[in-house]
Amino acid sequence: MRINISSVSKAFNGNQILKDLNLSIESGEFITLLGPSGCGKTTTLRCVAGLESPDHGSIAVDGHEFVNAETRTMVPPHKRKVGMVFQSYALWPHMSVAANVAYPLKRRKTPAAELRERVATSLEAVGMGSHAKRYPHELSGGQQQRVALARGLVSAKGVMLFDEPLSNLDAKLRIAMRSEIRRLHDEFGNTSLYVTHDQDEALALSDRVIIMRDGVIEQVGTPSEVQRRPVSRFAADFVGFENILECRGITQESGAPEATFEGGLRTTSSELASRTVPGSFAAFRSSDVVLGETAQPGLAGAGRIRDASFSAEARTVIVDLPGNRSITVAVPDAAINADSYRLGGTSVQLWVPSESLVILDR
Amino acid sequence: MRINISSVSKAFNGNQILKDLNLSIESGEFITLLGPSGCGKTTTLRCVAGLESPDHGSIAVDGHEFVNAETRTMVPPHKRKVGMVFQSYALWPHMSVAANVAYPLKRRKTPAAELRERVATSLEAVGMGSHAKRYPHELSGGQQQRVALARGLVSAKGVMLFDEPLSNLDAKLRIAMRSEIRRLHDEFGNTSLYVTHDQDEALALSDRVIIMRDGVIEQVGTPSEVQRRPVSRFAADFVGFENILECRGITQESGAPEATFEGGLRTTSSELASRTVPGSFAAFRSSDVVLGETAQPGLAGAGRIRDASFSAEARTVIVDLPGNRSITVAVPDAAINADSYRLGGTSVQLWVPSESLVILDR
Amino acid sequence: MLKGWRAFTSNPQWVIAIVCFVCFVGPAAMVVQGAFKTQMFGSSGSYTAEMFWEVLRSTDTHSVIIQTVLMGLATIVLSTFFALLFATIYAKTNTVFRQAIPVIMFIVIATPGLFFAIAWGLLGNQNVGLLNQLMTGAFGEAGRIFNMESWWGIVFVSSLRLIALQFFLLLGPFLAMDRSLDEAARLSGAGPVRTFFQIELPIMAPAITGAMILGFVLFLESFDAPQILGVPAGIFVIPTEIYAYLSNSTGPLFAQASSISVLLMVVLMVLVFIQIKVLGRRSFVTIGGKESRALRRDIGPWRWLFSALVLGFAAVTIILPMVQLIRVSLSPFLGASEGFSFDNYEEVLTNRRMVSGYWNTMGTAMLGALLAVLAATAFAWAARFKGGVLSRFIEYSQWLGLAMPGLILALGVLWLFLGLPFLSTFYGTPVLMVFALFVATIPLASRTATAAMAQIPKSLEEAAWVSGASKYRAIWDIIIRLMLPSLVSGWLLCFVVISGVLSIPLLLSTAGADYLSVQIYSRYVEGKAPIAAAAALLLIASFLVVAGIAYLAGRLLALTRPEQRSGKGPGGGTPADLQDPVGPDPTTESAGPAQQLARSR
Amino acid sequence: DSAQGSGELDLGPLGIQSAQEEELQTLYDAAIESGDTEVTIYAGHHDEFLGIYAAFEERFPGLTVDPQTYVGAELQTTLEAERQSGNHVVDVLSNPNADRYAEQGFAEKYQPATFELPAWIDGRISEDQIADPKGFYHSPWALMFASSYNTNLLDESDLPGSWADLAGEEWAGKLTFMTPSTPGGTMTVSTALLQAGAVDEAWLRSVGANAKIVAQDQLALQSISAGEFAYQPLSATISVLNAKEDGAPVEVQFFDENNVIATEKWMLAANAPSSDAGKLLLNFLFTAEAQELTLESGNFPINQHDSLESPHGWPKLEDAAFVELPAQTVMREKMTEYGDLFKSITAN
Ligand SMILES: Nc1ncnc2c1ncn2[C@@H]1O[C@H](COP(=O)(O)OP(=O)(O)OP(=O)(O)O)[C@@H](O)[C@H]1O
Ligand SMILES: Nc1ncnc2c1ncn2[C@@H]1O[C@H](COP(=O)(O)OP(=O)(O)OP(=O)(O)O)[C@@H](O)[C@H]1O
Ligand SMILES: [Mg+2]
Ligand SMILES: [Mg+2]
Repeated sequence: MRINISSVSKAFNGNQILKDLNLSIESGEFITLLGPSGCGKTTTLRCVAGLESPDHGSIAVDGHEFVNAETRTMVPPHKRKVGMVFQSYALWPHMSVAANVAYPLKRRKTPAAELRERVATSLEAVGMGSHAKRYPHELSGGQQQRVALARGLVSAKGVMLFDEPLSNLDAKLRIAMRSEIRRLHDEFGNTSLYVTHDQDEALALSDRVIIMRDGVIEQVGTPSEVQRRPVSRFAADFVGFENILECRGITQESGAPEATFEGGLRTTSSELASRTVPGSFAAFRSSDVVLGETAQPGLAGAGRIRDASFSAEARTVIVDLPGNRSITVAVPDAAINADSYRLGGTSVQLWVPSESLVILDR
Repeated sequence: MRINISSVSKAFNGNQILKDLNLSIESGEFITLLGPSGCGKTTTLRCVAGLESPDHGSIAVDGHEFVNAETRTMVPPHKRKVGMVFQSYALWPHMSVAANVAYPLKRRKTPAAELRERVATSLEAVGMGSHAKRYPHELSGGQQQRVALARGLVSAKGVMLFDEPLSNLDAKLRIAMRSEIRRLHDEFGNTSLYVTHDQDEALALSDRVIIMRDGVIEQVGTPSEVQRRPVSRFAADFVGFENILECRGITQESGAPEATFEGGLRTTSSELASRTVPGSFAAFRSSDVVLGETAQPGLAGAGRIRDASFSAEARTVIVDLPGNRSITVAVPDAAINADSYRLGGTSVQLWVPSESLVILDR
Repeated sequence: MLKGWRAFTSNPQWVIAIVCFVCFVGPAAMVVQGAFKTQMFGSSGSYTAEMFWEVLRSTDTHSVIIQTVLMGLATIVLSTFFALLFATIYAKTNTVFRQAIPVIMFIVIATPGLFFAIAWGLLGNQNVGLLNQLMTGAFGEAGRIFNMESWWGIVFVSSLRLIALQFFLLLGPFLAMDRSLDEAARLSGAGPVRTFFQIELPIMAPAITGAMILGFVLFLESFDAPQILGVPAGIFVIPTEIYAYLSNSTGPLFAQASSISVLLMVVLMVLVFIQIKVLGRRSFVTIGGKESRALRRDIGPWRWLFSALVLGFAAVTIILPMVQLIRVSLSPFLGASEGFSFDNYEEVLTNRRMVSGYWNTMGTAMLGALLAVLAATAFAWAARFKGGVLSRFIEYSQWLGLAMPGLILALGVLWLFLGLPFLSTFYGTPVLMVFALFVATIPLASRTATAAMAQIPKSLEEAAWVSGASKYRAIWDIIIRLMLPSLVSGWLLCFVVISGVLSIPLLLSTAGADYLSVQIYSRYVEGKAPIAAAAALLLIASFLVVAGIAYLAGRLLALTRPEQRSGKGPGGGTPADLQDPVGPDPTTESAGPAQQLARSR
Repeated sequence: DSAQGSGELDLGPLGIQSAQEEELQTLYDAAIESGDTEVTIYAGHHDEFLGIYAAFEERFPGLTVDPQTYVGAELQTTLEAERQSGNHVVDVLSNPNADRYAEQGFAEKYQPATFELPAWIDGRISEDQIADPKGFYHSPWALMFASSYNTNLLDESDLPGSWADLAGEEWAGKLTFMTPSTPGGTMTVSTALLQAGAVDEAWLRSVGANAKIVAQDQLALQSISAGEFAYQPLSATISVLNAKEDGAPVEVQFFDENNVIATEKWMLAANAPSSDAGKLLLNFLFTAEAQELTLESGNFPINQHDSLESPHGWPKLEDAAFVELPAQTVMREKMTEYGDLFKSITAN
């Protein structure tokens, strides 16, 4: 089912939470919403589910208008056939685990035999098969979350909404659940909208990732696009580009153009310099910084190691650059090279290869 | 403050949840509890806080007995001076964000001026400074969690308990919060008991990590010990050793002893073989498997690549070994070598260096 | 136009608001009009504020109002305190006799106010009162200290019944509170007492303030205790004043009585307004809904004190007055000290009008209570469906019914029905009485329903919607189920209250349909108090039977649950065992005699 | 069962003339014919009339009585509501303030054929207390207020000789009565005595100071029966007789003079649904049969049949000593006038 969100706005108590949000999701797509806490992810899901009605704009699924603030159309949630896993679980305390999961199936008039079977298999899938008769308050946090997930999954019918469904699970379980979620998504041909804070999860699951910021969409792209080619400083920072430096000027001194960045870093290739203008930014991950000298295309510079933040476990080094800037560098193998960087004050040369650099306009 | 948990047992409805738990925590230590969902982590914290009373055993802090099931001693929670961040947040709905955070300070008779300041700084620290006047129901999930964290942190006084305090936060925020948590821990000289599902978090924060399983402690150790030297298959599996193979026998064919493992893997060093007995296990991470031949000490074998599970994003390959076993191999750089492994059926040689192997007895 | 209509139909609040308007604003508006009209009925007569000003300016009114307000405050402070105390003892402690509390409260509510006042008048009688006899027995003449016919006597007796009522209103929220809220406070360094006052009480602020307002207004209209105990002491309060206006020797002064009622409405509105302001935009839902288990604490030696308190309360509210009432019912005449027999019971049971009155009462009360509880649920649901003016209106218009003392309310309803041509045909049918009873009981039903609903996180309902349940289906499957214990107890409360209501049936019951409270009352005024007492006791007994059936039903329901969660681990008996296994629906587990009785120990 | 009703009635025991008998027969036939056979009566109390209703039902087979208790505000409201809705229920009204209800159009003019205005009332009872000059209501009997006392606490010799005695100090703490500030026997008696000059304000205050004033006459009677107080002035006779019959140690006392009476006014309601049966009942009230039952219950027929005598040994009304009963309008006026006085007595 194709979801079309157009110019949706929503305010709470006068605070604009969603700001003219536009998004269209292809049928069968698995979309993940990423974004800092409080940026409006849950609110977006709730608008699609019909639990919140937008102040402006409209949402259509397969051309059928779910809600349109202008014409005041509003299809009630239960007619939208949308499945949802709530951030707060929202398990019904008066129903056993099995009854919680069976409920959406009952509402969708599943025959008794099929119902029993689907409840059993979905509880099995989340590893809660042996707890079917318990009540929610007798479960641990992660167990409750898994029941909420099972309930959401069985109600899948067209559109599925997931609000951080795995946040309270351990790594192994999370990975197992991920593939279950994706499997069901593919099996039923659902269109899924997924909120998570775990970028691995986003990458592993989604066809496209959306980065939100303060109620607007910052970037839309495939997981690797988003991961490798952020479009803005915000997006770069959010997906883990620890170092973002502003371009201070372009010089032509040595014939070829050369761009200078904060902290005194300079381009070593004219191709790179030509893509840069003063005021644009270069972003790169700490793991892509190489300590040492080089002549290869990229950014090169020098600095002094600040030792304070180098702890036994961490593999990151902070390098102070001229002009009160510093960058973070991941030392390839802490076990081997660690000692040489242990002492602060050591001067180092560093460079970032061209292909690891992202030049950003904003 | 030294925490001493000795022989604590706890059952719910006849299900034994904590089974003779023994643990002693040094003053000023930061301990993380790791373990699968439902293994009793929350229950352990609750016993320390005095919210649950053990059926057996005792808990003492600095020699002062908090609870002793045998003598029926029980210090009420508010006299324990324990701070806690709840998995379910437990924000007071009738108090504003600021009031929620101020409450523990008030109870500890903080002077008004200091109180105001500490509330402000701790809200600032969790990035909620601008929302101080809101009520909990007007916050997003992550924001609620941050308020809960701020409240827990200001109440720090001796013992701090954290129950998955960062599960609903995004990566950047989580890292920022981590260092805040550790900073306060060090600043106040607290003893902290921390539950998380995020192993990075556990490694980054803790002095020691405890792996729990079904109400018993499986392993206690420093983060790197736990990470590199799990003591059991369960622990190894839990910390991410994807491959665990059982030793099938020791042969002396070529003079030096040689151990054979499931899937036909063999030791290439007698030192390694001497540490192995039939029925023990070799565990190794997928990232430590090297494809190709070698003569270096370690485990060596051969198999056939199963292509099915090789997806665009993932860098892992599954290799089928003889005897219906398979192992997971992380291909060092997917971008470069991926294609050669894309097709299933390719036969490969593989080996695991000795130092990456863990030999387990159980 | 079409758009407007759609918005209208898609928002159930409109329909509910209209219902509220007709049911609550309608009669109230009639009463307001009545205060300014010279002719009570018909189109004749003119409007004037003369009577209203007369009432307002009368120094009598002033002193009576001051007297009433002081007395009301004292009563409400006393009753709220004890109601909270008993609710706490019941919900939060392991006091031995705590299971008895709901039963005691239930009986107190079931005892007709008239007899309660008479019994207390006798018990605390300065000359012959049992209490004073006991005291003089122990301390000589100096021990003759009780005098119910006094300011404090009225406060005391009035508060006893309110304690019981408020107890039930507060119990639901108490039991439903998410215990982690409590725990968080304990870990913040607050002791149990402080936690109670700073966390638990404030979270229950809507329930408590609601119960206080309800109690205050009920005091403002309760007539029996101030009349019977106040007259000998020369104490006059608003209820007796209204009565005086209505029973004026030159004919009832409806306008004046209505004027006082209008004043009452103003007072009530002010109180409700203050409540809104005080509660502000806080939420009182125990948010998150991730975890919620009620915590029952070991209170150590305190539990002996509390047990003693429960016993004392039982003695004061049930044993003493019941002994008195039973004594009267066995007497040949009021004040007899010998010749006791069961003749009066026989008389009641063989009297055609008593028996038919009994069945009429039962039928009406059961149906009326059901209607009230269902409507209150619908109102509470609609009010939270969407915020805004409509929701406020729905929530607060229900209070209006409370601002009118029974007789005035009945009048308002009459005026309303007679004033509208298409409604006047209903006069003489049971419709009017059911309508008036409905309006009168809604505030009570509403307190239970609203408090229970406030505990249900909205997300539970939303989860049902996205599971494919329609709004109404979700009400049934989630809301009603979760509120069921509260609804049953609300129903029982309303049932008992309707059974005892006198003024409305007195005025509105249709000819030929006898009503037990009317029968009892007329026996009493005709000088057959013993027979009246016997009838009242039989009524109370049948309430207990109904509650007992509810109890059994609750037990059966509990048995048919797939799983019994009351099993204890091998370590049972250690301090851990304090955490009483609560029902399967802890978020809303709630008030109610039946439900309370059903929880065996 | 109307079929069983028609036919010849046995009207002998009524002690009426044949013309009256004929009238009654006509009314009866009409009632049976119309099928409206139930007489609904609104009165403040029915207790002492139940015997009369039963006799009526027996005398006129097929007719039934439905007594409903309504006074004051409830009566007023119900009547208004019935009129406005056109849904009429009441057939017969009985109320001390019948004139007021008649004035408002709730009654229909009707003089029972059996009614006769006695000559002796002249100067003793205002005529309008017995027959409405406008023709609406008529009074078949009067009730006489008496005092009551506890026979265990007081001997006949201890009893007060007159109203005046009660103000004496020896009665301090021995008296109890219902507050005169709300309508009831006490209010009526106090007003009658005061307006006739039999007692004065000071007397009332002294008696008030001697007494415990309670909210209801039932409570006063209870105190007397239980022996808490010895003497209850200003009470309704009927209740005392009832209690005595039930075994209470109480007795009625009339004074030699200045007793107080009140008449019971009955009338036909306007638009009575069972008009004929209602008229028949009104006629019945004035017959010898009804008077006998009246005497038995302790009331005093206005026009007592010569053949009848009070079973309690009390004199005929015309021979009794009571203060003059003025017009009801006068009584009402005085009640209002003394209102504050009554209240102040209660409040001290
Ligand atoms: N009140 C209760 N009644 C019955 N069983 C309970 C109760 N509370 C917890 N349990 C069970 O005890 C076990 C341990 O629960 P606990 O909350 O300690 O787990 P946890 O390790 O914190 O798990 P998670 O990571 O999922 O939060 C779980 O299996 C849970 O089902
Ligand atoms: N009922 C409400 N009243 C006022 N503000 C609200 C309300 N609900 C949400 N908000 C605000 O709207 C913003 C977006 O909330 P939303 O729940 O969509 O965030 P989110 O992206 O899901 O965040 P998180 O990752 O923390 O769950 C937040 O800043 C929040 O404070
Ligand atoms: Mg969210
Ligand atoms: Mg947990």
